[in-house]
Amino acid sequence: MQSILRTKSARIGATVAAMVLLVAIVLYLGDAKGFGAVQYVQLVLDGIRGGSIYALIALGFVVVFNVTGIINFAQGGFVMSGAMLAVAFNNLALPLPPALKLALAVVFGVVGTTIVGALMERLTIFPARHSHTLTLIIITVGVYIFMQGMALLIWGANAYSLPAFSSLALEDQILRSGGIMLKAQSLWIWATLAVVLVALYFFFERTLLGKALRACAINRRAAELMGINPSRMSLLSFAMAAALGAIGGVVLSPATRPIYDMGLKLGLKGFIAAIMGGMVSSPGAVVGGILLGVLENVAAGVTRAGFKDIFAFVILILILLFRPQGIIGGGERGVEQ
Amino acid sequence: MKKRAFALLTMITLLALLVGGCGTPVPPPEPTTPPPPEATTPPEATTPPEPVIGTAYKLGFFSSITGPTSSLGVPERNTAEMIAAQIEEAGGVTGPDGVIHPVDFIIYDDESNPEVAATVASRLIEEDEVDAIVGGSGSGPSLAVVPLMQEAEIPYVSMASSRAIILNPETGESYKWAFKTPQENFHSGGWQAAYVEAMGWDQVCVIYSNDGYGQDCLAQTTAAMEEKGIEVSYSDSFEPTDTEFPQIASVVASGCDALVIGAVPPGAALVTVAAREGAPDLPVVLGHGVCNATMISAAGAAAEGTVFPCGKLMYADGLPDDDPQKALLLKYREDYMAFTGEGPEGLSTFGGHGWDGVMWVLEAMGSLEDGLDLTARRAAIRDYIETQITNWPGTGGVFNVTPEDHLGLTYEALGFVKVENGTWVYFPPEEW
Amino acid sequence: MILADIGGDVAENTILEVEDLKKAFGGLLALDDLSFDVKGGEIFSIIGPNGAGKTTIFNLISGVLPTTSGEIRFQGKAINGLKPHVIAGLGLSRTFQNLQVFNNMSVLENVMVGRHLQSAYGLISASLRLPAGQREEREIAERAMEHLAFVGLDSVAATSASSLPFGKQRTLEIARAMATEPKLLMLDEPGAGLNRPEKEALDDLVRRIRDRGVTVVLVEHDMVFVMGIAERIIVLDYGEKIAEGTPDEVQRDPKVIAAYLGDEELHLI
Amino acid sequence: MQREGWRRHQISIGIGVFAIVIFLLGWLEMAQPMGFEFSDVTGGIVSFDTLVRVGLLTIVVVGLNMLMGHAGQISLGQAGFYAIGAYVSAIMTTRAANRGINVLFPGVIREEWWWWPWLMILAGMVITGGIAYLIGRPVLRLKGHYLAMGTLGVGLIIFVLFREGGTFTGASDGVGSVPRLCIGSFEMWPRERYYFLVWAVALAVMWLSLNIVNSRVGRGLRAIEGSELAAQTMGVDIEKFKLQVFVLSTVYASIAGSLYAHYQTLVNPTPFGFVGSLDLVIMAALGGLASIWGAPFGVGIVYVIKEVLRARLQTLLRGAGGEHEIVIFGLLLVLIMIFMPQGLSYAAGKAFGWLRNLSRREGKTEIDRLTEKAT
Repeated sequence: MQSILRTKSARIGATVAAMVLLVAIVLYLGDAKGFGAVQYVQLVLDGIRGGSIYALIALGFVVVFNVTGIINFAQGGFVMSGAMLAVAFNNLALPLPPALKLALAVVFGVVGTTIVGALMERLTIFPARHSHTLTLIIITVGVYIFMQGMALLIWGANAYSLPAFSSLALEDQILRSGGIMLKAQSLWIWATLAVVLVALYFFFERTLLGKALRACAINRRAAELMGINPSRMSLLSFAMAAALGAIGGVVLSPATRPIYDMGLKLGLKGFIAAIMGGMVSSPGAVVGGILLGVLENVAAGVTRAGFKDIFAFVILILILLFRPQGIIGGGERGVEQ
Repeated sequence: MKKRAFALLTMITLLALLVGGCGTPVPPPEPTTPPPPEATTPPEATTPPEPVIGTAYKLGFFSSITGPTSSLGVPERNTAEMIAAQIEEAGGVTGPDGVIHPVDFIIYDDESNPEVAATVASRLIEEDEVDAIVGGSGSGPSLAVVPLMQEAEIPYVSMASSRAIILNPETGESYKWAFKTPQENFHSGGWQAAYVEAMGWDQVCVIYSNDGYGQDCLAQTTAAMEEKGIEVSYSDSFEPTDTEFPQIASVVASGCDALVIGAVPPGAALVTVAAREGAPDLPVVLGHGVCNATMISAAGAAAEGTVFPCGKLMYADGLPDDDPQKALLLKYREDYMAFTGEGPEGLSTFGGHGWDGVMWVLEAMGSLEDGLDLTARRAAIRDYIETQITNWPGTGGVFNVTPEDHLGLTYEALGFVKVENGTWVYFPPEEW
Repeated sequence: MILADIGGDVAENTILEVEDLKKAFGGLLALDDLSFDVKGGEIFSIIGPNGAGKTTIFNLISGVLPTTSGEIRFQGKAINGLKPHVIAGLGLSRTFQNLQVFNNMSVLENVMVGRHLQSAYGLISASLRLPAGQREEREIAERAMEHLAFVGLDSVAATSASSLPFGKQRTLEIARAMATEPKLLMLDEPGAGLNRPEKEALDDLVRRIRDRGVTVVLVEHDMVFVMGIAERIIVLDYGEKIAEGTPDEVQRDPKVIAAYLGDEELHLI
Repeated sequence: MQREGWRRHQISIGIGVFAIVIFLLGWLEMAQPMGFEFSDVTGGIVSFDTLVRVGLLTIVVVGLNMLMGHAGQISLGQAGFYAIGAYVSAIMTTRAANRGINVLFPGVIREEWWWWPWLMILAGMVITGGIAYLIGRPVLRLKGHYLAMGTLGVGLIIFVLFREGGTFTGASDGVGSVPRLCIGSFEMWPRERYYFLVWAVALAVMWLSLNIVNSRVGRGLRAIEGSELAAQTMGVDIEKFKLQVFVLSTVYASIAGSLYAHYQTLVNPTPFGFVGSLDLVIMAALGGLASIWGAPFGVGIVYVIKEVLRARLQTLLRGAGGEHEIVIFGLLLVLIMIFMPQGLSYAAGKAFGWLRNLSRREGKTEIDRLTEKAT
């Protein structure tokens, strides 16, 4: 199978053929359900919203992976902790105007989670930094389990809610036109994603710290010789990943209902997005995330929602096998790694 | 060579042990015929002058205190503890011979997981050697323990709704040892269908949670709807952890007149919100699984105007005074709030299901002569529940348990309510 | 005890032929149209400055990396494209520049892995402890022990491989490679990081290996060592062969001197 | 010579000793001398039911040991294969209408066919192994984190397929009223009998695995973990070996799954999700990833902790067990992997030299003999 897909032209051909087939199937199934343009647009819109969250999470994966070579299975935990902390703060009875309170809650969620991330790196990754990959994987998995357990312990199994950010005078925070619905929160999510991307760009391209991180990513030994302390970089990368995850969780919260186990699936999807983007490139991660969001939402829409995860993971496995370097390109990873 | 011989020997001996071990089976318990049940005094009855203290009875209880269905399991657990406290005050249950038996409540968490449920159930049966078991917030855990109860021959009262818990779907016979107290999705579906019909709608969509409860909802609702010639034009499942709801697009596309949601909170709340956003004009009909405050707090504004069948507990004060349940419902509400220190928002019909189940068992225990052995007590309790729970007003309705029907409720047990300004309002058919 | 000549009837004829071998990593060309022959029973050496592509050749021959183009023939049979374990089965074995000792095993077990292809019993036989397998197992261990004795590591057989000093780990790799009973043995910088006495021991060991009829291909930095032991040498520079011949010829070759200009190793000569 | 004999029979003797312990526990529960039953040994904390479940999962974890500890190939989807075994047995042995073989040939299976369930256990093994073979060929080319994610994906897909299987798999209700196993008219029930069956299988599986681990094959696997590069140049066909051990581990899982189905009599998706796979990894890690002997202990520890929480904290925590379990296991897993990555059994083994001999990856019979000669 691989050998067939060796040559570039064949790959392109196969990819195009696959896409055409995919679209055909979608349209066929959608037609059977009596979908009109409205439904497709709606599915795609929602998909992009969900995908943007995946993208934010995927960025976290990429930052950690680039610097430490670790895939942090606890990334989903950061998302959950960001959301839950924000909710918890917002539910405090404080003599504050709601808007200010919400803003503070958001900050609290992100900062708190960043600290959690830093702690995680110091307490679990740092002591085991010389261990076998297998060990590291299991450790990050363990950290995730722990975080989820703590959340359950503190907040129970109830779904909470965070008010939508926008004070726009919209009837229940929804924009409607021609039967298509768009949550005002979606706009916030996209804006956040854009800001984060720009911020990351400036951080990596313009600041010394960012450059140091990149140096670490390119060649740890060399970076070390240049006087960059890899362990500090690792710490920094985890803190950043945590912050990114938390931001994702916080902006997502109003559009869903934060609950203690929300992190697992989001984390996995974020990882798939990162893989689609080639695991090493930030823009790749974003494209991957949005693509994944749209694909699975449309697929689930035209078939059964229960199959949602299957689509995501089939995509994952296919990419791991046939395009380990990601569909956007980027470094040769995965099978070759 | 020697190595192999030795190893083989090991295996053979082990097998020998296996068979040999089974050669001496544990003696099957012979159920002694229970004493003819007499008119019994309720547990809180005043105790005779000089009380004789008999052997302590044990009541096993498990519910989903953690996990996805903990919003059901926690109030159930609270209720059990409340009753335990009351019984302790009363000193125990008084038998027909005036002997007072203290009752130990043993409470476990099934973590909303059938496997764990099975484990704690066998704990209760074998380790704790309880007289009877009340437990199972969700259908999954309940279904998982029924076979154990049948084999161990111990009376079991479930707090979950699926009919398969008490009725063998293949033979159509009731399981001898399994009972349950909650109204069924079949009753719930009946109300839903009646309402949809009254509204003159002929197409509905169903979205149900991806678990035993949700599936039962789908099955029963569909059955009830088809009885009235209403078409279920689209149905799909969802999961509480979903963030996007592509189902709504299909709902809109299918052009149905109303959306029926078969789930318990918080999942049900998520779908309700999504539906309100995706299809604001589409009426939403819920099941009786959402009769607790979690629903309203989680769904917020989206819950407004939703209608659903619901146990009378939630709106007891709105009931006519001649309602046989009213007094008892009000008392339960009072006791519960006093015990947990929560406001009315803490109330839920699920706690009520727990109350009914535990009270059945206690009443049955009250019918036992002193000095019976465990096996006999178990058998007697079971027989009492099957034969003596008639016209028995509970929180879930007026029960008439029979050998054919180990639940004994009709759909009148449920009422119909509407959510208005964040609370339930009695919404009887004449107001439709 | 003395081991039989495993190389067997390997005569003066060519055992390994490399023809127009090309290897490109992405853009850059690691090897460019390289061709050379190795004769049976000789000690052949490949030298060249860092990054000349010496190790790459070994990776291509042993099948660890796919060739870009060109052909590799072993005893007249084309072997490029074959899986590494198949190539090993043909009688080609190697050691590694950056050590690849199995740290999760004892010294003896490391060598026992080398006996993998000299034994055949599989999952079923192993799981049920069938006598045939058990006999083979004893055989494997005994032969492995002999190979350890051959390199002089038998005294530490039971200790964990990771606990061996660096030099001994190199020797262990050689023993492991010898245990596969190769016709041709590729040693990748066997002298790197060894002190003088260790190098002398190595020199002696390589000769003894050759004396057992095993052809040896050597990649080495240490000129003194190479010039002392190699019978024929090719010199690589940036993936191209710039000289070939006996040590003396090579040392006199201006291209070589140019390539090594300023490299003190050459001044030793 | 004595010592050597002991070493040569190490595995068999070890298994023998273990078998005796198992038997004694079972006998204690069955005969109940002076009403003294198993759970009393543990102060009523550990129930006999737990003992059976430990046996079941031991079978799966031994497979994981070989796959992860010896071949160094992680699997976060093992519960999926556990599920296949369980569902094959459950579906094919329930007489329920529209299920199993009765779909194709109504009424074919007869009540008197006591051997049918046993046959279906075999069928489950074959099916699982086949699926694993097909999946394994491509997926095992992945390495490290990617393999972890690949296997995780596979496990989740299997899980979702069962959950969405409609009436055929009973969706999230699952398949109920699975019959008990029988030999002729001899039923493998009450629990004590099933306990012996399960542990006989578990011990057999352990014995086989230990033999494999201490053989040429096991060495090949460890070579792969040590250095794939060197392994293949030493002639080890790494793809074949990875695939073999992967398939073997899934077949173990399948057997355990089938036995689980006949024990629980109800198979539904809940235990087979991602969390299920994680639990298995936790158990393997606790016992020692590379220690077959550690498997029963790893599983045991997890269950005992659960039971302790249940039996002791339930009054204190008002019945809640769930959260605390999750927290404790997460913490435990992290600590173990940081401070004793070889697992508890190894750490314990350090304490008792003899146990270390067992918990070592191989009984060094030949090696010791030869080194004694050499030195």
